[in-house]
Amino acid sequence: MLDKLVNRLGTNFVRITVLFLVLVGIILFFSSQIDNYLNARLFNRISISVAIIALIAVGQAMVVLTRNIDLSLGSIVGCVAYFLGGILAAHPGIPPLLVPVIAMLIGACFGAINGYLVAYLKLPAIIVTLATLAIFRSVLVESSDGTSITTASLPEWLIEFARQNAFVIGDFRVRWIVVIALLVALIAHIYLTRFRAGRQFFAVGSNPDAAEFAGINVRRIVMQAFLVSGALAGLAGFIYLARFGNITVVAGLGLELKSVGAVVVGGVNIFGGSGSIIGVLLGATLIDLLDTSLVRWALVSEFWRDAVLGMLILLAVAMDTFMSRKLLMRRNKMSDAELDRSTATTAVQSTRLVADNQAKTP
Amino acid sequence: EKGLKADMVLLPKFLGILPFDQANQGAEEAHAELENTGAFLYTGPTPENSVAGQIEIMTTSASQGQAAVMLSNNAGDQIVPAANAAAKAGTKVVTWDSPIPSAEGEALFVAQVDFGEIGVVMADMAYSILGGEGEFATLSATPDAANQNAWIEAMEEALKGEKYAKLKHVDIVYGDDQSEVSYNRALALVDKHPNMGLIMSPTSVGIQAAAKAMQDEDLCDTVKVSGLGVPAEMVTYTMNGCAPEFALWDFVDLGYLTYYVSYLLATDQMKGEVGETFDAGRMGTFTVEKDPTRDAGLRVLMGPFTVYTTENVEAAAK
Amino acid sequence: MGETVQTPQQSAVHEMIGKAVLEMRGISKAFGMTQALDDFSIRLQAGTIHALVGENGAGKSTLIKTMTGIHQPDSGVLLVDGNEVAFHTTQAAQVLGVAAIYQEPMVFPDLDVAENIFINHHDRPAFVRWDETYQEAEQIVTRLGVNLDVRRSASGLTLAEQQSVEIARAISLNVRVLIMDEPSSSLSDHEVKRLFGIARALREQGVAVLYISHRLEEIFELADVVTVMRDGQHISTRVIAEVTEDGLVAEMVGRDMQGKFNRQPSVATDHVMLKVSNLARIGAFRDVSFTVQKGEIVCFSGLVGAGRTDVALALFGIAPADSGVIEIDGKTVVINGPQAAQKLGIAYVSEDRRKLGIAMAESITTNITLPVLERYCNTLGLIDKQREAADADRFRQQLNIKTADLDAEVGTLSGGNQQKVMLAKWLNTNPGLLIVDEPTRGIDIGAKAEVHRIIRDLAAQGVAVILISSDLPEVLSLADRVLVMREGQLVGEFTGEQATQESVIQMAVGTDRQGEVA
Amino acid sequence: MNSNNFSARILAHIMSWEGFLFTVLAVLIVVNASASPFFLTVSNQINLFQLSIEKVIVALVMTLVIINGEIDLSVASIMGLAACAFGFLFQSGVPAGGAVVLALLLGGVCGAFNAFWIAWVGIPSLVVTLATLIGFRGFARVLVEDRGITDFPEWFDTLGQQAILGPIPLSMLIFFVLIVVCYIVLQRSTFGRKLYFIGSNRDVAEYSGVDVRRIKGLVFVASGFISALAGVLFAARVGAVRGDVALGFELDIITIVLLGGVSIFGGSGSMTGTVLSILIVLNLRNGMALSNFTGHLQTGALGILLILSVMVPNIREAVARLWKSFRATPT
Ligand SMILES: Nc1ncnc2c1ncn2[C@@H]1O[C@H](COP(=O)(O)OP(=O)(O)OP(=O)(O)O)[C@@H](O)[C@H]1O
Ligand SMILES: Nc1ncnc2c1ncn2[C@@H]1O[C@H](COP(=O)(O)OP(=O)(O)OP(=O)(O)O)[C@@H](O)[C@H]1O
Ligand SMILES: [Mg+2]
Ligand SMILES: [Mg+2]
Repeated sequence: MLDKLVNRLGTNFVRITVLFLVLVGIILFFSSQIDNYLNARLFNRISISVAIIALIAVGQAMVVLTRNIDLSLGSIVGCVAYFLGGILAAHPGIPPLLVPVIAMLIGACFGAINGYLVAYLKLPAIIVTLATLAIFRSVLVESSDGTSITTASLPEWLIEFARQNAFVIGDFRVRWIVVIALLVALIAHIYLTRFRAGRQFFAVGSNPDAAEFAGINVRRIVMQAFLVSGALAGLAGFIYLARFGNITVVAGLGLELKSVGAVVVGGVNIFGGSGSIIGVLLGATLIDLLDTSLVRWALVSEFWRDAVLGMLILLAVAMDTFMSRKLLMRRNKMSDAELDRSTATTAVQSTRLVADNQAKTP
Repeated sequence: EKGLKADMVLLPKFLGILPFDQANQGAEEAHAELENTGAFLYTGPTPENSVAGQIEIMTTSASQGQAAVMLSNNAGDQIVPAANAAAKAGTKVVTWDSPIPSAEGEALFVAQVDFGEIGVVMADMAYSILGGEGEFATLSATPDAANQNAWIEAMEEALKGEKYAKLKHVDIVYGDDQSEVSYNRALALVDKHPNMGLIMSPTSVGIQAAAKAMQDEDLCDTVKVSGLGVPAEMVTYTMNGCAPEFALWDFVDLGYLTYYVSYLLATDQMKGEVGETFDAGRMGTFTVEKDPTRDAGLRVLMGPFTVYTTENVEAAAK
Repeated sequence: MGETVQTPQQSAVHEMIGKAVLEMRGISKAFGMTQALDDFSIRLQAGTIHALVGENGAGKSTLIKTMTGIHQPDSGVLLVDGNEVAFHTTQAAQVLGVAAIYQEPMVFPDLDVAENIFINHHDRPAFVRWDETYQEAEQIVTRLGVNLDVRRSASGLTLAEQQSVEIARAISLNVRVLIMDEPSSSLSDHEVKRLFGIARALREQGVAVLYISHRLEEIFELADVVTVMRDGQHISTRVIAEVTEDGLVAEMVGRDMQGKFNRQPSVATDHVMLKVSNLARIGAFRDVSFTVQKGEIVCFSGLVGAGRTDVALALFGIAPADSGVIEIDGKTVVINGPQAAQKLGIAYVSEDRRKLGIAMAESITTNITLPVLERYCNTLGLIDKQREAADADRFRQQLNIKTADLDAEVGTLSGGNQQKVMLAKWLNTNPGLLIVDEPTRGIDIGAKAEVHRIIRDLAAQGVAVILISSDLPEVLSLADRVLVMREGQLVGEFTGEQATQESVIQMAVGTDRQGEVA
Repeated sequence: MNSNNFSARILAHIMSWEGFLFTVLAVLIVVNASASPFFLTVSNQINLFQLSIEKVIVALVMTLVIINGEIDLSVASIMGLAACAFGFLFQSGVPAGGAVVLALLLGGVCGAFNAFWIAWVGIPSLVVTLATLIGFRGFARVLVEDRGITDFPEWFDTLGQQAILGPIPLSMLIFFVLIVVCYIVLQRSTFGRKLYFIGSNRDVAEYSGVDVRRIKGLVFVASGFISALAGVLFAARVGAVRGDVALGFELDIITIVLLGGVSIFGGSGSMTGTVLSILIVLNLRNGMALSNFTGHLQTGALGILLILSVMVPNIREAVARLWKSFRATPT
């Protein structure tokens, strides 16, 4: 029975269920530890603070699926938030609906730079984005010469927007920010699961050479991935600006690693080819939930938080790995050794194939 | 005496936040006023690389033979070897805003206000906002921020006083001087301490983020925000009652005074000894004294302290 | 001998079959020093199966990669329907109906079989309807006659299964030119028969098929026209009727080969090297018992997926057995990993060269010395590169590995030469028990003969050899004993003399499946 | 023709990765020397190393890790943890010498912890070390909380700050020794050879009887241990520890290694490359600092350099094409 179900719904389903269980487990645990923990307020808090990281994580996921990585996201968010703030301070008159579009465009430009270098010049993504992480940030600092955007200088509607609810059910308040994030995630999810172009993201990540041989336009796909992640980072930058109002040049620092964290905890294979947006959302939520709950947990002092957080993330990933392996084995009726064999093989193969590509390029 | 030559470096904790930028303005002003024929350089590390960066700049300044380095120390005592080396190389190290805890290698410290006094002022603001009674928590920068730690300590010292008996300081959390972290920490505090009536944040980033958070969550009438902030950033929240009172000194003046002292030291017009008095342009005369807030070290006390409320904040924000 | 030899018969062929769908004129392609293709010309006609033969490294794979836009030729022209074209991407080729199945199977391990087939079908709607996809995939797979769960993910498919997926992908596109680079190399006999069925069907539909193989008997069974190439040059193109096997071989190797597959007397001693009793691993094989003597060559025959490799992997400790007893030289041993196996003098030459055999990005020399590195340490415990080089060179001559430079990456060698490097690597361990899994998969007659010679020599030196092969002629010419596996069990045993193609296949397939074979 | 070939060979040489790095380095040194009178002074040359000595020491082991086909994002956190552990132990009465030893051991343990999840459980190293990046830093925080620990014994600070051999301080000496050790291990030892093979195809290595887990494990333990050493050296150099010791160093370290031409996918790269790139980074930073370009300008410049370096193959191709066409056109 279970086997049938698993078989029908596939690996991702397994991963997601496992993650979901872990998440529920954590919530239950903390509600036993912290009084009046499990209530609408928790939902409101988490939903809002996840919104931004979720957007970025979705973009990151698209990139990771194609067996690349985008470490420059944090800097992109910072740049967009800052420049957008500057633009709005200068021209408060810009029609509100246009602003997020502008934000996404700016973001997409940054993404395009990464995309061009990775997809067309065939440079390894991790190196390119490690570099642009630094470059974009320095562009920001130099162009800002140290001054920061202040709430006062921003149009009223923007500040208001950050706190407007799309709808309210009882104590559950759903902000527009959250709706936007969910919409984006939904679109990404449908695109990746239901459109051939989306499926090709998986193909490219799963085996780039095969994708090339099968006549898939690998370059276009990779370029798309970076454009999307850039644009989403831009959107995140817009929300960041609206939400925090005062933007210094350190804005968005470290978001890149957070997003990678959400993506891997969300069960996306870091070697590309497998994963799901739902998983990513759960991953982002899980990390954020842990972080905020630990602050509230009386037992661990402020200073213990990161130590615990790190270990919990590791445990979450480990549990995910274990359980999905076991379930997978039941699904393919493989023995442990065999599974190791096939999984290990594919993982290594993936890296090797890319390495080969590198070798072949010149 | 004006017009002497002394290359000087203004070294903030890191580039990119308003207060340091204001300090730079003040220094520029003094630089022009003193007709220093030497070069004046405003340079700092990146926030994510602050400590190593400050050490590096201190060291290179020494090898460049800079006459003086004006340091807002973010590296605690880790800067000491570099500072000592600089001093040996004949570079005067003058700290401002945040001193070298052990005072080693430091000529003197230009204190914006008396750190003990800051503690009292924060306690007082809490007292008046909470109406003399209630719980409040602190949202600080990073656990390593030397002067935030000193001020919080001073505040807790002050809180021992009779007057504040009914004030309860329930928690300290750290927002790492980043908007989003501070914002989320502030909300977490609200959830963690249902009876808390005030968030005290002795850092410009933290206080602003906390105020924004309370505003966004419509909590302003139950949880107030106070601490140390820049008027330009806080004016909205003071006017709408989220942050009725907060305090700060004038960073432009701080930069100005620091430059003056450093210039005088660098051009040997001043030795930097206890009791020595000097005249700092538009800001009047100051005296070098032993720093009571540290075991060792000299300081020049700037003061005064401005507490901003609805009355004066708008004017200051201009 | 650069250009086509125009015999009257051949032009007759063209009349008979009509104009070329795809034609190459004077194509040249070089990789650094090696001239892979040298002024090569070929015409593929609709409704013809055109065979391409040549030694390892002749340039066959390179040729088809230039046909499908993976490599761009340095010079020469490519025509489709008589119009000149240039493929800069594989899509470009696909749009014009040129598709290929490559020598190394290329599947997407993370996608399920159905998606692997349909991943790039532009004629289908952009929106994926899953049930439809699975149904159509089912149809295609059944048309191929392989039994594959189309919902199963492609990771963990055997080479053969991967191959089937690729074929399915190719034929599911409406191709006009289908190129198959050694498709049969990882298939076992009755699967090859199915493949032929498909190829013939396509021919009826007027598809031009280019078929590359090292198994000449296949060529004669299937092809209409055969082109021979050597060192990247075109040697001849003839109607199959006019060529003889020996003629082809002579043209391929540029000399005529004597005495290929004739049996040699067994050199088996009666000293039992390996004794296996009731070996079993859940999900792979059960109660496997057999012995191998020093100097004996025991062949494992059976269909792909029968479990032969798994038995080998159990003996080599990669995927140890759950139960059963293994005795080496009469001593019961536990083999829990490759190191343990090596200590016992067991060597395993994998069937999966690219994934498990040799590291493509590393040099030939280092690959050969890897398993016994410690042997090359000098007194300081550092590697003595001279000694390494010397040994590598020895193997280059012994196995005549075609390469200018032993420090070159193995990946730049042709398939066959890669195979030889892998063999060299394991011979370098001087094993007492050598397990070779599909050792001649995808290597040419000359090389094959050499490999066989090497195996015989080893046996003669008293090495016990287990040979897993899906190539029956090979089995029959080498085996002292043939063990047949089916669905994870040993179902029968022949002595080398008794064994015949028919009897072995019968047993491998099992009575229930006889229908399919005939 | 002949001359063409010759110049072509020169060109090819310059256009190889090491060649590229070497050229850049040469240019840098010349520019720096001419730009600042202080550059070539011994004290500055020492500073140039001292200022980032801990990073470059770790970069050496990171080279092994990445060639092995893995990555270790937790190095900076281990540096921090080791430094804080040292400070904590020292403060709680353990003699400095003993504290150092314990701190180093702790580093090894951290490495082993990473190794366990990566080599035995089989979770990708990027994921594991991302988690321990947070976790280990967290434990550092637990140890020192919001305190800054200082007043270490004289000898300890001296070791970190004074020269012990001519003008050369201990940490630099360690650095030079480590270069030699790592070079031999990587280029000449069986361990290094296996490292490369695991990096380029783990399965092949395993099928060839290489004990992949053991070697991966060892590499991470080494990485942990050396990181700890670097952390303690940092504490000695700055004579104080805090919770944020070495915060964020990991990216700089990885940047250095990648700039050195080590393939992020493992299996290729060399010690020479890493050393060259170390020298480049140090000279670039120092040169820019002397000309008062600090902060983001430095990291930005490094970023650009990093991209350029991976473009070497493309550049080479382009140049070669130009060359061809140039020779094709009859003059
Ligand atoms: N990517 C490459 N880089 C360098 N040399 C290559 C590359 N691909 C092929 N070669 C060389 O080109 C020649 C032809 O190789 P190719 O693979 O076409 O031979 P083949 O006829 O397919 O041999 P086999 O029958 O073993 O597959 C060989 O000498 C090979 O070393
Ligand atoms: N390289 C591999 N990766 C993953 N699974 C494999 C691999 N090889 C074999 N298997 C699994 O083991 C089962 C038995 O296949 P095995 O290879 O042992 O049979 P075989 O008789 O050796 O066939 P072949 O001709 O492919 O060697 C297969 O159904 C497959 O699921
Ligand atoms: Mg080939
Ligand atoms: Mg097999």
